[in-house]
Amino acid sequence: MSANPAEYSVNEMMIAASARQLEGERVCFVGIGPPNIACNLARRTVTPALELVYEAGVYGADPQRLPLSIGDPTLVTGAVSVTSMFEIFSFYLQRGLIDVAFLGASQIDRFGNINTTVVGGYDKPKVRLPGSGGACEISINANRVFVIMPQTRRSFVEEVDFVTSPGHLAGKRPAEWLGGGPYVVVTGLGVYRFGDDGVMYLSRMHPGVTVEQVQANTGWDMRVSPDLVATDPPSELELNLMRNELDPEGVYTR
Amino acid sequence: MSANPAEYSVNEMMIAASARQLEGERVCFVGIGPPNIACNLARRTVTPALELVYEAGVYGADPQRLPLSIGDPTLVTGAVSVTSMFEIFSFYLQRGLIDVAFLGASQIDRFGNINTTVVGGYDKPKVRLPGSGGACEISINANRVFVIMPQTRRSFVEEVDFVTSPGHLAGKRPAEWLGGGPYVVVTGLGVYRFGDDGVMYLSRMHPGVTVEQVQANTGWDMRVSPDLVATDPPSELELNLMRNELDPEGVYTR
Amino acid sequence: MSVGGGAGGKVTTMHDAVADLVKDGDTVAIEGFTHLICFAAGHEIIRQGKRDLTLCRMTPDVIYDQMIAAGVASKLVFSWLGNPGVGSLHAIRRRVERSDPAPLELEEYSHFGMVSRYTAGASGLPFMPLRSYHSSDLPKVNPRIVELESPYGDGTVYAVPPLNPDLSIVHVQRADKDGNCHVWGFLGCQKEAAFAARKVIVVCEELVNGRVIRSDPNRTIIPGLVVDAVVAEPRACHPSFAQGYYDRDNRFYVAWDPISRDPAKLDAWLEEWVYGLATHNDYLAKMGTEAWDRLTPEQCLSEPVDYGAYSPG
Amino acid sequence: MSVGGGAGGKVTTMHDAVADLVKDGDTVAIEGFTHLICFAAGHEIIRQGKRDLTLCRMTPDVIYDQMIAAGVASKLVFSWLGNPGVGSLHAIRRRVERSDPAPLELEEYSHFGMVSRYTAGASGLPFMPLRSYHSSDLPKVNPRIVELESPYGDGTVYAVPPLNPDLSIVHVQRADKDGNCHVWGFLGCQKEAAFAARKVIVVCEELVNGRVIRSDPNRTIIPGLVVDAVVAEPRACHPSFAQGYYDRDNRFYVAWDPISRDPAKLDAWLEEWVYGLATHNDYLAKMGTEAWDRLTPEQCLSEPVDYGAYSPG
Repeated sequence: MSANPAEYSVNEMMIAASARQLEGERVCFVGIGPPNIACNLARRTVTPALELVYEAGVYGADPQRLPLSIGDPTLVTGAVSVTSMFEIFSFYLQRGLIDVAFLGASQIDRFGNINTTVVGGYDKPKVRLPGSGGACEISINANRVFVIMPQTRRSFVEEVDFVTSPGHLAGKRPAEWLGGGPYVVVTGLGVYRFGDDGVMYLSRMHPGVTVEQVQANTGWDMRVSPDLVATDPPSELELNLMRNELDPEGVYTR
Repeated sequence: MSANPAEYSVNEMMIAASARQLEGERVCFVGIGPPNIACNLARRTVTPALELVYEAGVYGADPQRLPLSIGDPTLVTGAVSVTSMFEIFSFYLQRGLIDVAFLGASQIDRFGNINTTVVGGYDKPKVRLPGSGGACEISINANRVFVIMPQTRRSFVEEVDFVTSPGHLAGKRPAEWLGGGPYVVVTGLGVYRFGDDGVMYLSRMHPGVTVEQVQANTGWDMRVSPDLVATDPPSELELNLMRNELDPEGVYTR
Repeated sequence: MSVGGGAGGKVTTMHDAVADLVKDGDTVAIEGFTHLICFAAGHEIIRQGKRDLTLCRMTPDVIYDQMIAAGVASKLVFSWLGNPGVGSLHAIRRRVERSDPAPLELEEYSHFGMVSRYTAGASGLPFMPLRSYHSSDLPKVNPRIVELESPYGDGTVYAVPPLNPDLSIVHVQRADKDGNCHVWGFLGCQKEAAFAARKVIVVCEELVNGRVIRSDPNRTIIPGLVVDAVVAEPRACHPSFAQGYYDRDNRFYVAWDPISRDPAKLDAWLEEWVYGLATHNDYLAKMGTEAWDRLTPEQCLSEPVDYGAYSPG
Repeated sequence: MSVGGGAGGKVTTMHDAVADLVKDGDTVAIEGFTHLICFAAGHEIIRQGKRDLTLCRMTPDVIYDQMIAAGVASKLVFSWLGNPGVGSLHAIRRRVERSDPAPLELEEYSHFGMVSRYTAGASGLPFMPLRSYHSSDLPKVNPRIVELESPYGDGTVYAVPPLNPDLSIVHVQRADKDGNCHVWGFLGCQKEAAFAARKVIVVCEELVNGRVIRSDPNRTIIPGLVVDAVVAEPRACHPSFAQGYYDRDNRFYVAWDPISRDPAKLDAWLEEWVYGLATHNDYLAKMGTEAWDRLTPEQCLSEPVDYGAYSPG
């Protein structure tokens, strides 16, 4: 089916905006879910040379279908290299070879500290979330961290319930850490970056969204860039790729 | 050619005696030179099920010719497993999977401390020897260490010039070390073992050798077992294997 | 007792391997990162009513949701808890969030921490250093994750302790009767989990002649030296996958979600698919063949390499 | 300058790769444990008159005896010094024992220490712990080997620091134009040396289409990501060997001993076989074909594995 670019979902906007952030990047550590779609969309649009790294052990994947998970056999067949997880974390991530890594988040604070462990207390959680997976070490070692997540007052919080993956802490990362930390956050409302003091600000706003709407969906007083610009809506090409190739069943995009 | 067991060299006696020590052993870390011949001789005589491990990265070698070095391609083709050197040292040796390891030595003292680094001082040595290779970690981690070396007053010394590979130190190894240390030493004169106090004693003497000859070739007062027995000379089978199959050019055996 | 050496090697049945090598109270790892997860072994552990196990896995998957629902475990050591690509493991969440029907102790790491633990265990090391955990709350809730100064004065790293399971169960594509294994595709931490364990059960898609293994020694991930029992059980990973043999059955993962949410449905599922069947062959017979048509990939062979024959000159 | 990306990938000549990537004063590792030792690269470094290098290798072999005799190095980092199966490396010994014709600084480890150093370097770690060196004199003469308490109070281990060469040169059997490499047989520390280095030259027996590499991704030891230049130079390891391609030329190793003992003979050998030739092709032409009949093994192919084609359902 051919897409009508006037009609698209919040998730389609979020994923298209994420994919565009990958322009000019080379080596990308891909997470499960929306990051997976965004990276594969970027390879078909802004960054054909993007090398995909999956924590399951793959460098240079060439998937012939959208991988259902980060451990899909289509990521193996035809890849450049498949190795042990220990080597992916040691020789690629910890060695500093990852330019950008995509993370999801259940909660994030203004410094980009991320919680994917629990809502509530750790010992008797209200909601037990999946935990770190590779996110903790990715957030410390990847050169730049991109976060992609839905935005509500329950996800953009004054203080996260648990720091699974450290961001800019309370404004400054120790120099000895390999990676630069969170660089951009993409939600259904806009695109956020971080100031020199490690605090998040609204950099781009998606079509039809207002600053008031952003504030209403943020648990702190969100800074707004004086150069705030509008995101372009998803293009017909982007929508066609998402709808027909990358997520035909609409699991992540609708 | 068929061997006359009445005629054999000192080295043939030493290697045959070493091979017999491997009876009942399972996993053997093989060193270069005479150990290599002794282990391959043991596989053809007393211990057909002996699994050969080579530091070059091989487990379960099935060499179709005598390996010229510990890095011969005949050790690879048909082996059970070939992996990186880091894994051989980490997952096999340091994990405690090596039953017995053969080491050579340029100097040894009564406690089985071994020098393969220098004769003379380290900074301006009289003779610069090869150094540790894997011997230092082998001596610490293998369950039992077998030493095979020529015996003279210059090799069996009161004090080694440099401790490359620790034996029983001055009589006692720390309990935290994985391996049991030197277990047997085989030379051209006899077979030595170690007492509970970590001191070497003469356990077997090769045919034609006298205790006086042993003392004359030892730089300390060698203890002699009250149960001293004579080594059987090399058998016709052992000699045939060494001369026709394992070292036809006699590099190590003549 | 049928495990051990001998002319038939270490080949045995899943029933006997689990009966002989899984003891109540053991620490057990069934590894395989999305790939080669041996569901059939988990089902056999459930069937034999093992209890009080400490279960280790980087990614407790649907199989651990089933095992924990069936009451075999009192503790879980892990790094990511979920039904990948689908959502939550609800039986595990009930035990963690509401102690329903009983508490479940958690010992939690990140992925790199878990693979480092297996690697330390496989390497005989007292700890493995890694660059992770700085300013994370994970060390606060897991005192086994400790900060460590570099001895060269160039900053701190974190350490994790070795993980040495009493038993690791690893699925592989090819094994010979002695337990020498070829694995390809995602390697996960199969090798590290095997070397780290005190006992190892290998389950294979195909039992092959040792000559096949020895034709490509660089492909041998696990040597028989560390293996105690070999079980030939094709398709034992369903709904997980075996590269080149079958695909992940994603429909099963999606279908598990509503079952897992409802304890009554989950019990009925266990009754129908585990307790009510004697072996994995029965499971396959009950499944029928339709799914396998859908799940079996076209062939895509590797280029061979030449090792060369090096015989007497 | 011909190294780098582009349509031809990173393919260049040995001359250009060495001219562009080896700087006087660099720390350079030519690795390969008995197997895949790139003699041709060492010869090109000699020909170009590089100076003051710190040479790293687990086992300084005949190639390092030649390079050190030719005066390219002021320091050697190593773990076993010898002509394997034959005896000593006499040019190196003259410099160490008698500073003849100049001193040579040594930095000495054991094999496990050296592979651990490369592994720490490849892993971005400040140190690697290992169980070695207890009560050995090696830490006394090398202060970089330090004792370290386990943070779990269960004893001490030793640590070695990372080794990150300015340049690693690794020989492989197959590479594509982007530097993705298949290696089989002894792996040595080729992978670790490549990931640890700031720059990497890959020399290959065969330059293959990327499809060959991608047909067997588990065989890819080094990804092009860490490779700066690819040189297609068959038989560049002579007298070392390349599994499946050619055997070790043991006669050469034996013949080297009297040459190495006599500085005049050694100089004449360098003149005849290195300075007097422009390229490795000239070396092969001068060698003639007789040796290769003797050194070329019969074929012995690996069994292929099936990765499966996983396309849209």
